[in-house]
Amino acid sequence: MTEITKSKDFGNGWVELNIGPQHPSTHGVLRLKVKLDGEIIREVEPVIGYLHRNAEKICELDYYCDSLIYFDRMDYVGAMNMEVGYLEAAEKLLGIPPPERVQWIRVIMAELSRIAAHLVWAGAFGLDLGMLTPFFYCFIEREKILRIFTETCGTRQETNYMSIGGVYQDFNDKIVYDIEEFIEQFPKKLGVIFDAYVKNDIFISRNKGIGILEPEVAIDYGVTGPMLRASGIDYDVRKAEPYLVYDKVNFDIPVSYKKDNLARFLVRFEEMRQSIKIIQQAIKKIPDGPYFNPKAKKSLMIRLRGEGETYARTESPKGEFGVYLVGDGGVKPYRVRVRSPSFKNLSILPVLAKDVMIADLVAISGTIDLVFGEVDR
Amino acid sequence: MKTGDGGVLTTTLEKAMEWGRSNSLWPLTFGLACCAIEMMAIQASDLDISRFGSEIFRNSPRQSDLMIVAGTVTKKMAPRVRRLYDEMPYPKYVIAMGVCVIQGGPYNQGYSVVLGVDKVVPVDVYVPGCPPTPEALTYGIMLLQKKIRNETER
Amino acid sequence: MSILLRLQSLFSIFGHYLSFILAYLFETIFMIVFVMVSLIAVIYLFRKYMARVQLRIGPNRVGKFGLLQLIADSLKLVGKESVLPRGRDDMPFRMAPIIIFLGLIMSFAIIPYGSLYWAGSLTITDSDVSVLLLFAALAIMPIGELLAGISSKNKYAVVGALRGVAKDISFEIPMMISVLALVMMASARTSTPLNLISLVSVQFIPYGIPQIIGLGVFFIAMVARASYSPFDMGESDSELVAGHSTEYSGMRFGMFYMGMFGSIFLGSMIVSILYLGAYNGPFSGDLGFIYLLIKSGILVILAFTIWLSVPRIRIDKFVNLGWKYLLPASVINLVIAGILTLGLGI
Amino acid sequence: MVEILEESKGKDGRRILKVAKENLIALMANLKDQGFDHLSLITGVDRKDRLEVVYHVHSMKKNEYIVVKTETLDERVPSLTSLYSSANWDEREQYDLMGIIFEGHPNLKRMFLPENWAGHPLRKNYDLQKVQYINMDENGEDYATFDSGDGW
Repeated sequence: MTEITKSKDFGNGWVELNIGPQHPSTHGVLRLKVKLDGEIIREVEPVIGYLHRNAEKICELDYYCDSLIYFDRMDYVGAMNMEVGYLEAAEKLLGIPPPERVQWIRVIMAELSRIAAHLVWAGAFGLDLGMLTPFFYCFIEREKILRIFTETCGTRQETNYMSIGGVYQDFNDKIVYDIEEFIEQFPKKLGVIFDAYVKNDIFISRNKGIGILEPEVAIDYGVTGPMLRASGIDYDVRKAEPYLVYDKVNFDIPVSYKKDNLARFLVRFEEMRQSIKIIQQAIKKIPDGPYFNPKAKKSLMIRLRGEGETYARTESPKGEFGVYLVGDGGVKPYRVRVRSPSFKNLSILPVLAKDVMIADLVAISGTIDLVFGEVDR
Repeated sequence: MKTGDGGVLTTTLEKAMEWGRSNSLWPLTFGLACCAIEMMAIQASDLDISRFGSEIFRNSPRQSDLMIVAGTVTKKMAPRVRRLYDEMPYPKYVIAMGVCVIQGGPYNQGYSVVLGVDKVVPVDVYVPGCPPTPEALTYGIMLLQKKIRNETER
Repeated sequence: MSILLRLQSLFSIFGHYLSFILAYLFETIFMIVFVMVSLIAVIYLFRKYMARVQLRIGPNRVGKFGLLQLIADSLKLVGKESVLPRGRDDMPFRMAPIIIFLGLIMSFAIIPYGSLYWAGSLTITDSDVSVLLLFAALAIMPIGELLAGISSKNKYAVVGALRGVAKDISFEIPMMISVLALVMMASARTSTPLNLISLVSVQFIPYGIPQIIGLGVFFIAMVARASYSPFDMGESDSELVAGHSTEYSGMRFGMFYMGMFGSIFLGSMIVSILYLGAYNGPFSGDLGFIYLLIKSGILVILAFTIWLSVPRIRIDKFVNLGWKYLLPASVINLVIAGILTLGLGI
Repeated sequence: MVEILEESKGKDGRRILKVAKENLIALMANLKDQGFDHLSLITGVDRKDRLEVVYHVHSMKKNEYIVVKTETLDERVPSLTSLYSSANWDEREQYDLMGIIFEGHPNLKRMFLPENWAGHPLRKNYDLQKVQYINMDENGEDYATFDSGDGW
């Protein structure tokens, strides 16, 4: 809608269409240059950078503890996972391991956040396909999670809850009770949303066999997360290289061998159920103890110095989230580099959306689960 | 009064039009970043914006009255924001949602963020917060309605 | 006696021609008001129903229970600037919304509304071939959509218009064949089977019961004609922004908006006339109009429920549906109608 | 066998191999044969006098991570697009923000910023005080300017 392009003569009757940056199904500010042959898409070229907020540069200008807020705003629907990702790298670099209790708290919060992120995706995916109602059911559940976040750290979405060596505020009984209440009723509500989708023949016909992603291609392009797992590879950083206390909880990695849109859909829904399983165990196992490392008191925070380099990878809702930190011995990081899963997952779109119809392009880009804060940074 | 010689009828008509305009602000589906998710949340069941008549999020700028600039406006996006604003028919209103849109927010020391969307389009209501809660945005929309209703008296 | 003829006899002191002109004028004004009022009711019903399904409240700040919401919307649309994009085809661009609205009003004018006890018959115009007239009037609206899409020089609009044409072609034929079966059945009982009133009067049992396949085909075709989800490929908002009406603003867009809701209301009325016995019902007598409203209201709610709960079907799948399933089904239905009429004499 | 200049361990316990940039392609091809099929990340680090390029390679089957480093003085590094498809966008991004020219890249255009944006922002000597603006021409393509111009 926003763009004017002069129609070019491609000689074969193709039309160039510009989808985005403002378009209802681009999930923010993706722009797709599409060459159309009637209804069929012959070529897609994603143009990104419309939300390039120079986070990597600003992180270099700020203290180690301050950089956290930019990570919150990368994958803004699953902010806790971003915080875990950054702190995994920063704590290793600064040599401040978090106490045991903090690790359990982080696991709970990250999994809650993962559920919230997947719920936003599930609702928006319905809107992409023209299904209005499940969006509202998803957001009702998400609001419940956000209420727990508000209780814990005062904000809803960009939580900024964790800090180096600890968390901002300890769990109290009320929060534990709220979380228990939430995970008790959530699986039933999730079932309702799930049924609304998969018991619909049109939904199945829109997704089955569409957007087939071969596992070799996926690895070659660096695709990770639910997209890779839907292609039949059980790669999950939580199992492959356990961080925090993920090795002490018992959960499965959902894998599908169907490789299509529907597989990605099912994998994400199963992931939500597994997250509930993790939280159920974690909320029982959470030990007593301090909620921050005394080496990282608030007054000492800006004097933390780091040297060397670390790379930490974590499993964000979108895939493998990596943070590469280089320190030069100063109080500010020398180089911060983020491996954002959405960026890599988006690079597969020209392969997936070749010779499909416009409606399928929307469905495929919906299952990629794009969040532009993370793609463009 | 804006209309000097309009008389009672014109004023009443204008009042009616203002009442209509303020109660049917159709926002543009236009999410840029984090705040867009909170903008979606005001549509959702908890804070149902349709109570105020802003039910229909139109996708085409030609049919919308209100642009909620939700999320950081980067320099690459700024010309597009301007074009979208130009494409909207008069009378049109803009709400700047979030500190990024108001003055650059946490990104204001960087190189690629516009320091305030008011450098690009005129803004009616500013809603601070990072991101503002949906309640705050609802309040912003109510303020805008109040502003529209008092347009003739200004 | 239809309203038109009654009006004409009222004005007969002005002479033959002038009285008809006046009668048509008053009829048009009456139709516009009627269509507007019923559309406001339908859209308000839709908003409230949608909110109910989605666990929301819906409009409640504008007037009591938000009853004035639609008044506010229409006042706003009237006051809005109507943008004429550069590069448009001027004439068709201005004509398209009017064509759609005219088509809507014309179709509403042909429908037999039954009677209300103090007002007598509510049928506006009556003709011996009103079935043909009705479907001719229904065929006008797609032309408006096509013109709108092609003339606004927007790629989304063009794709939307092309989808609309593909959609129209693939459901028109099954729709007409199922109507043919109806007329066939009616022709055994009445000498004017093409008249809607006599078509209704022969439905001692509603034709939806023997013609259950035809009812299904026709209802799907009517939902598709109104471009309602799951068949809203033409204006699919998540793919093509707003389809053929992308470039329209102000009251011109308002006409498209009304056309969209009007055609679903119209469609349900036609379905309830052809298949559900329209204004017939127990103790109907002089209250037939109410029965018609109730029947079509139920169908409208059904269409809304479908809209809110299913995703959009892909255009090629819909064309497949039209040619591979609806067309054979309607032919089978025709055969059934033949057997029923000739063999069993129902 | 490829000559490795230096082998060390990072703070996170990952193996770091340092290699001359002439040998980079050979080493990476070697690693790919050994099962390192997933090029996870390409990072450019501005060491003021030289540019360092860091590759994180991962093997899905063996679940092993290896960090490969190389250095360049003239901003030029061979491109890995012939080995890994994921290098395509990563290298474009690093070219955009860091100014590293990947030789042999099929489509080395800027990823986030317009083509004529002056400077590469993640360099240490990038001047943040110099404000640049972006405008859009009528084809929908962007161009950067130093004066604010119309629309701003």
